[in-house]
Amino acid sequence: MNAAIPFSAQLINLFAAVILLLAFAMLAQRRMPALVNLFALQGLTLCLATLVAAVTTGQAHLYWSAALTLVLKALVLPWILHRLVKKLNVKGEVEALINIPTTMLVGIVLVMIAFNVALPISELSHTITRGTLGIALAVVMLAFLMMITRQKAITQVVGFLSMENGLFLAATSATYGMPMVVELGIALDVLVGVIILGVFFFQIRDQFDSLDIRHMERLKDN
Amino acid sequence: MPGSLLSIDVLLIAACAWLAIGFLGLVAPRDTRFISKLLFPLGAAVGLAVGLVALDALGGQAQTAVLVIGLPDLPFHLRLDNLSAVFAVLLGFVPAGISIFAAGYFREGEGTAPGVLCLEYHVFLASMLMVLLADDAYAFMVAWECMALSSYFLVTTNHHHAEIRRAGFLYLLIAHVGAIAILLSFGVMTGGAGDYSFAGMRAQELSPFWASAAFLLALVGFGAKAGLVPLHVWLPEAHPAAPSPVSAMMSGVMLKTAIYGLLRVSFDLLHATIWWWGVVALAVGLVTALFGVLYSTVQSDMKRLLAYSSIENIGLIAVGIGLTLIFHAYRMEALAALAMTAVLYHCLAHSAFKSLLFLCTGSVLHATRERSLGKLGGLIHRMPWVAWLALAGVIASAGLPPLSGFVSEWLLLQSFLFSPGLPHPWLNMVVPVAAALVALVAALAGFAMVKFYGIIFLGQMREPGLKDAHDAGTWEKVGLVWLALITLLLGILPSTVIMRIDAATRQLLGTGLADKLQEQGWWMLAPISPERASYEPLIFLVTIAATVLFGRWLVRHLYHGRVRRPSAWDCGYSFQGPRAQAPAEGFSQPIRRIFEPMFRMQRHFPTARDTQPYYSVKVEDHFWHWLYLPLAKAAGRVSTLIVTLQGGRIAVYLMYSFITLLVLLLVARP
Amino acid sequence: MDFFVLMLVIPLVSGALLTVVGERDWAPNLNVIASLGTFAAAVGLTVEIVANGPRFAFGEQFFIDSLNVFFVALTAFVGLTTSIFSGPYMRNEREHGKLSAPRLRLYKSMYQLFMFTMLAALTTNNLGLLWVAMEAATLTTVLLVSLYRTPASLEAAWKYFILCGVGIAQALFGTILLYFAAERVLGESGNALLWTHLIDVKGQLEPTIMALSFIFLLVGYGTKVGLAPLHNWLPDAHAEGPTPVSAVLSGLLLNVALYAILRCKVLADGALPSGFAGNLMIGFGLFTLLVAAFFLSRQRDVKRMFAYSSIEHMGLITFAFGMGGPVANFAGLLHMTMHSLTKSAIFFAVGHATQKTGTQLMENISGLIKINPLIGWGLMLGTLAILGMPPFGVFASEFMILTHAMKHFPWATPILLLALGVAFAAIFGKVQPMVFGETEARRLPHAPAITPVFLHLGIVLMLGLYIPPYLTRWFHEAARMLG
Amino acid sequence: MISISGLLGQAFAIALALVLAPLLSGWVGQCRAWFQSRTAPPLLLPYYQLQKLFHKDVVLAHGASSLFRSAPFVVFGCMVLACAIIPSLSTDLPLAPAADALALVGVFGLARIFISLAAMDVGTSFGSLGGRREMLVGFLAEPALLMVIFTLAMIAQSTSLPTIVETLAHRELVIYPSLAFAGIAFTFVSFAENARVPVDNPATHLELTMIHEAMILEYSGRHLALIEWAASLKLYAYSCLGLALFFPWGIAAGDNFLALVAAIPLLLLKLAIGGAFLAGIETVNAKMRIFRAPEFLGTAFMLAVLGLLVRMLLEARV
Repeated sequence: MNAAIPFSAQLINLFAAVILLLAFAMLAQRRMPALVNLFALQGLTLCLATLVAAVTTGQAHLYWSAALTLVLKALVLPWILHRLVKKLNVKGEVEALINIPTTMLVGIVLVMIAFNVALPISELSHTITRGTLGIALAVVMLAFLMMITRQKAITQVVGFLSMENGLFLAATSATYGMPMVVELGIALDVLVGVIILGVFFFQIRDQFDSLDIRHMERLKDN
Repeated sequence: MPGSLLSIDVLLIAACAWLAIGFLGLVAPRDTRFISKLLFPLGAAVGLAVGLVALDALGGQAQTAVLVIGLPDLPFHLRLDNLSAVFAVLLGFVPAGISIFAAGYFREGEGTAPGVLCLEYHVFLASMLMVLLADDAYAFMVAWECMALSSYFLVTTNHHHAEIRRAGFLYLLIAHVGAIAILLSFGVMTGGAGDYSFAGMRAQELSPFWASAAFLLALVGFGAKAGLVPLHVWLPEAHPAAPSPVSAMMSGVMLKTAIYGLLRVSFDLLHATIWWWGVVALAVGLVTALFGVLYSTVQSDMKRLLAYSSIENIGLIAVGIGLTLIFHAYRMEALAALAMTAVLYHCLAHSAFKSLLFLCTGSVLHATRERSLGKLGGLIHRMPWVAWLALAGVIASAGLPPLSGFVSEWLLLQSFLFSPGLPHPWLNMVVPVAAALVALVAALAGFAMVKFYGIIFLGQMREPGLKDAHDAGTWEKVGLVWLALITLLLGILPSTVIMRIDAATRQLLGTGLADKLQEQGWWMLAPISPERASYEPLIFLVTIAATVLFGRWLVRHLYHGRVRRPSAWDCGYSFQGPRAQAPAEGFSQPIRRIFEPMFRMQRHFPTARDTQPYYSVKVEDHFWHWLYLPLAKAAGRVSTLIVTLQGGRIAVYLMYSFITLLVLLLVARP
Repeated sequence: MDFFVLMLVIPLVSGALLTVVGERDWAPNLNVIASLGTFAAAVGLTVEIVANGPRFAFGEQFFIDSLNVFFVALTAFVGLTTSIFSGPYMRNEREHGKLSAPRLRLYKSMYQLFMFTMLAALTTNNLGLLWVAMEAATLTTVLLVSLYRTPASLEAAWKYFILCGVGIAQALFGTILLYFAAERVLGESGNALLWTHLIDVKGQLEPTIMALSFIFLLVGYGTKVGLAPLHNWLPDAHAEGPTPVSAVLSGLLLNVALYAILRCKVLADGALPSGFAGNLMIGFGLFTLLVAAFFLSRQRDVKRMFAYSSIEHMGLITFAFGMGGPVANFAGLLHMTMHSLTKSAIFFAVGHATQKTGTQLMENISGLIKINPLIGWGLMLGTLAILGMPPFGVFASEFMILTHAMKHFPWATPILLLALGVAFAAIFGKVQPMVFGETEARRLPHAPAITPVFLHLGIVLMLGLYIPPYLTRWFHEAARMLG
Repeated sequence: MISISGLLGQAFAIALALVLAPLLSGWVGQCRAWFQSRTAPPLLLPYYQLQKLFHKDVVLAHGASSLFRSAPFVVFGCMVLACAIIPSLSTDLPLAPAADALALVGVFGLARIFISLAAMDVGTSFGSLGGRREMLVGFLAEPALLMVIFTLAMIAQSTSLPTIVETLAHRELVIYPSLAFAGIAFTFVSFAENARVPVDNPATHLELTMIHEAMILEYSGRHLALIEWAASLKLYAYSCLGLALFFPWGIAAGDNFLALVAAIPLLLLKLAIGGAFLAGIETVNAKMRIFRAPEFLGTAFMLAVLGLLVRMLLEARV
């Protein structure tokens, strides 16, 4: 990044880069609790990025969304997930369908694609944080990849949530946040969703006595 | 017609009346007496009215009407012109007889409740009438499919038998495919103008390519309903499956609506300008006719035999249409009129005598609970009425004078005969061969009919149970007599009839036979001139009858009428039973032998070691193995391929949507 | 009080109420009454809109025009009939020991909430809220699908949740991009997601962004519509959930998702005059149609088969809207109506049938017409209707779609006809032996509710022969709005 | 227009047919005997037989139905009509327009159907066997005959027999190759139709070979008489048809009384020659297996169609 960009923008870009890095880390991470921690960290970084954006633009509702992010993504959800992990004790290894190095390679390709796709848009962006849209898209795609490659129900959920992070990043960085009511709605949905999922996990374990989604391949046509 | 009420309105009212009668059936669905003794006769009366009104409308101006119902921008257009009138006459008079018969037939409701049956039956009638009246694509399709649906439900009346369900499914499937083809053909005929009323299609001037496409699609669509090879497979399954009045209705009347549609499309909407259409129709017709008659000779189930013979007759009609198309394309209007008259006449004739025959099988079925020829025989002693009335149908169906079948075949052959001088050398060679095949088909039809009649009604009873067979009831007799009467009248008053239906020919071709026939007396049929060709069935009949009676009287008078009745000569074998007679399979064995390659046979010959030696032969349809089974296989393969999409793995599912997204992101550009 | 507010409040409150009161004998009636109230309110609203044009509510957050008011009426109506149907159905399930009282309570409250979310999704003016409502609808239905708590139902619910969740996430990204594009025109003001504002400036929206955004929206909401190859959740969810849920999923949820796509398509068309959106939808539609048709022939579970038939019809409708233009849009709207009415009717009949025979495997079902002629005929007629047999209304819309395709996209007609033919052979060949043939009957503790089936079929039949002029005007207006 | 002389001529033609037909079969029988150097039966044998049969009682099997009893009369009636419309002496036949050449084929078909049905009626194994074989022969012979008639009809541009005969009889001599084909085909057909060697043998009751005899096995008394008479009428009709179509000279045109009188001896002469020819063929041929019959008739059919094609291609402009 050249010096032409103001400091705040550099900060936001930095945070965005960190989020991307964390996404890669999650992709590589095997152990469940560590995965949750990484997710929490990602949420925290996201919150910081939002905060910086709020400070620089001085928009009130960005503060709100920063707070929301902090509470939800960095505290509540990780807490719930940790409890689930403990209760269901799925600390054990999470082995991927595709081995980790390949996944990483694919991830890098995805990042390149994401940047290319986002390029024309960032050109148009008049916000101080034009680059981040590509990063957000990349994060979304990496999360997607993670959901595809992992086999434990919880990992899929974590991937799903980190996808939400990516979306949130896009919202805050590229457009300085959606209207408040929308953000509240989204947050609510995410929260409810996770709670429902929590209930789900127990049911699934009762039925399949494991959270391995490979048990859930009975419904098919061929 | 009273000036205030147009014929088309009356016909509409009639259709509604049929519907109303049908729904009345639901009032007391289990009350057989109310339904059979009141509703069906009422339906017959309506049918009679339809026939009379249509007869009256013949030769008049075309009448049109537009209903409120239909699509918002395409309400039902209706039109009653001479073509539809001719078929409406058929649709009026023949069902009248069938309904009367049905009044006696549906005693204890078979399978579905009689009320429901009554509803289906009358909806069937009404929708056929609407098919004839429809004047836009939507109305036509609705009526057409209603017809298919109601007849499907009628076919599956006894749905407890798996093979009947199978037959019904096959029927509805092929009917639906045909309907799709018809719809496409309409779409082509609008020529992109988007006007789906027939008037709009008439106005279109299509390029030869598109016109031909439309014609071929129509040929496929209507051929599927009429039973043209190779789309005939449903017919020999469905017609036997249905209760006999329904079989009669389908064979006698419904097939004709397909012919009507073909005529409507090719002559009225497409103006029939391209000669090779005729060749196609001719070829298909010949194949169908030959195929149908050959298979009808080898059947051992009486209703299947009749069904195949329907295929044959439809083939002959198609041949006639083909000739008409050829002549019309070459502007030989007189010959075209001759062929067209043959077509229309054969429609009338066939609907009468085939319904008659199917109803007779119905009576036999009721009397004996037996459909297979191998278990019948000698019924003329127990059911003389049915037997003698069936004889009329048989003679007509064999295309012999002086009954109706011969007239149309005579006209058809005449139009072949005067066809030389076609500008196309190939055609000139094709035509005589076609004529020869038609002659062969006619003769084979005689074979099939002798088999049908001889084995059911003549000889000794093959089963002891036949002893207590009873003749048809009064209602049934009335229905049979009515149809036999139509057959006879069509046979002996050809020129009177042709004078009436000539209006349709005139409408389609611009010229007809009427003025020629005017010159001679009503008893003489001489389409060109008495010197060229003439046929006077009445005198024909009178001469033979006179000779018979006079000869009989003379013999009695000069000699004596003494009769001694011992039992038949048994060649010295005292234990010769009814089984010594040739069964159905045996009777048609020469045909199977001569035309071996035409059949797909599985035979079992008894060997010396068999503890219970038996002989059996099963004749199958080639087209199953040539066309239908391969199609089914192919579809199966494709599905096997496609269902792998639903493998049950959530990761794979996610990958699908991910890849979709990526592809769109990379490829899709505004 | 305002009809609109009533319409939203009644399901919300009654949902909460049903949660607290628990499973009493009168709870089902309350469910029905609530749905009835909602329907009444919806009718009132419809009349009002038809009388004096579009209106806003809650500031500009909600907006009802002739397009969505028609969906609202349809949704409320099917919601009502389904609640009527589900009364005896659920009682029977309980008798058979498949469901316990708390489950029934959950079912009813979730049902009402589901109605609320869908009505909200239909009426909101804010594309963000639309997304929120859609996600909420997913969450409620996930619980409904997993109601039986059997392994199969859990698996189905899980797949449903994950696939639709991810899909919806894509939609959110699309919404963000849309907002991003709109903000540059409408400025920082919070109404950059309000459809009424967007529609005015749709011409000025940045094409490249709009293209990207529409792709994301299509993939996202398309997952919920069930467009192949994003459809995989649909058959599982339909087959494993309780039948009333299958009915509302097929009859309503898919429509709502499609509605969301339509709203976005209008904007995309404004920004990208090249028919970009339309072509995408045509492609998806045809592909879906074809794939679903070939899936049909391999089904053994009756609800699963009809789920695929829903996919097929969604493909057809998407294709119709993809073609665009007043006629095609009209046909598409008509077909949506016909499909949701017919398909829910079919699911009602199927529900009773499966309860009577105690299985969903088609080879084990036969002779329905003997067990209960009404159910048998209902299933038979419904099937024929959904297969596009005249005189039922589905044929009317298919006729319009086909003819319009023949005129403007002749190359597509063979594909359409092939798919329709294959579907016919597959479905009818399987339904016929279920309805006909012999069987041993089985008494149900509670008499089934047949009225909804024939009510729906009656309407469909009527619309096939005669579409009342005011309905026509209404459809035309909506079609024009879709451009 | 129908004239008195026309009616007289018609009546006379019928009467002549009734009288001459048995004589013709008798003559053929005699010729056969001579050719096979046997002592010939009396020429009038058929008359004696008819007389005898008419006197005898009818022995009717139990299984016999009313159709069985009426069939002989119908067949007889058909044959009388056939003889009535075939111009043997004069072309001025008031009945001729009632049935043209196509209808003539129809008449024969009608008779065939009735006789076969009657054969199946009693329900013995022989009866149905005969009926089946008769129909087998019929469905091959009928189209062949039709094709022959087609060829001639195309030459004459008409299917009404008088017109055909007039055109063929009173034209300047032109060679029609198609006529040769048609003639041979017609000869084949008439052998088959009249139950003659090589297709059938009227003089035997071997179940393997017989066709016509198998059908009428159950008949007796007047019925048998009528059938025999009808058979000989059929032979007569075919002979006259052949003569009229291929050797039409000498047949009186219009109501010309002198010509009519002159035609009688000529007809007798032609019939005598024709009968002798028939007997000759029967003598030099052997009865063929029943399944060779289709090939035989198939050949006839092919020849007839060939004749038609030749007519179409070579003589279309003649």
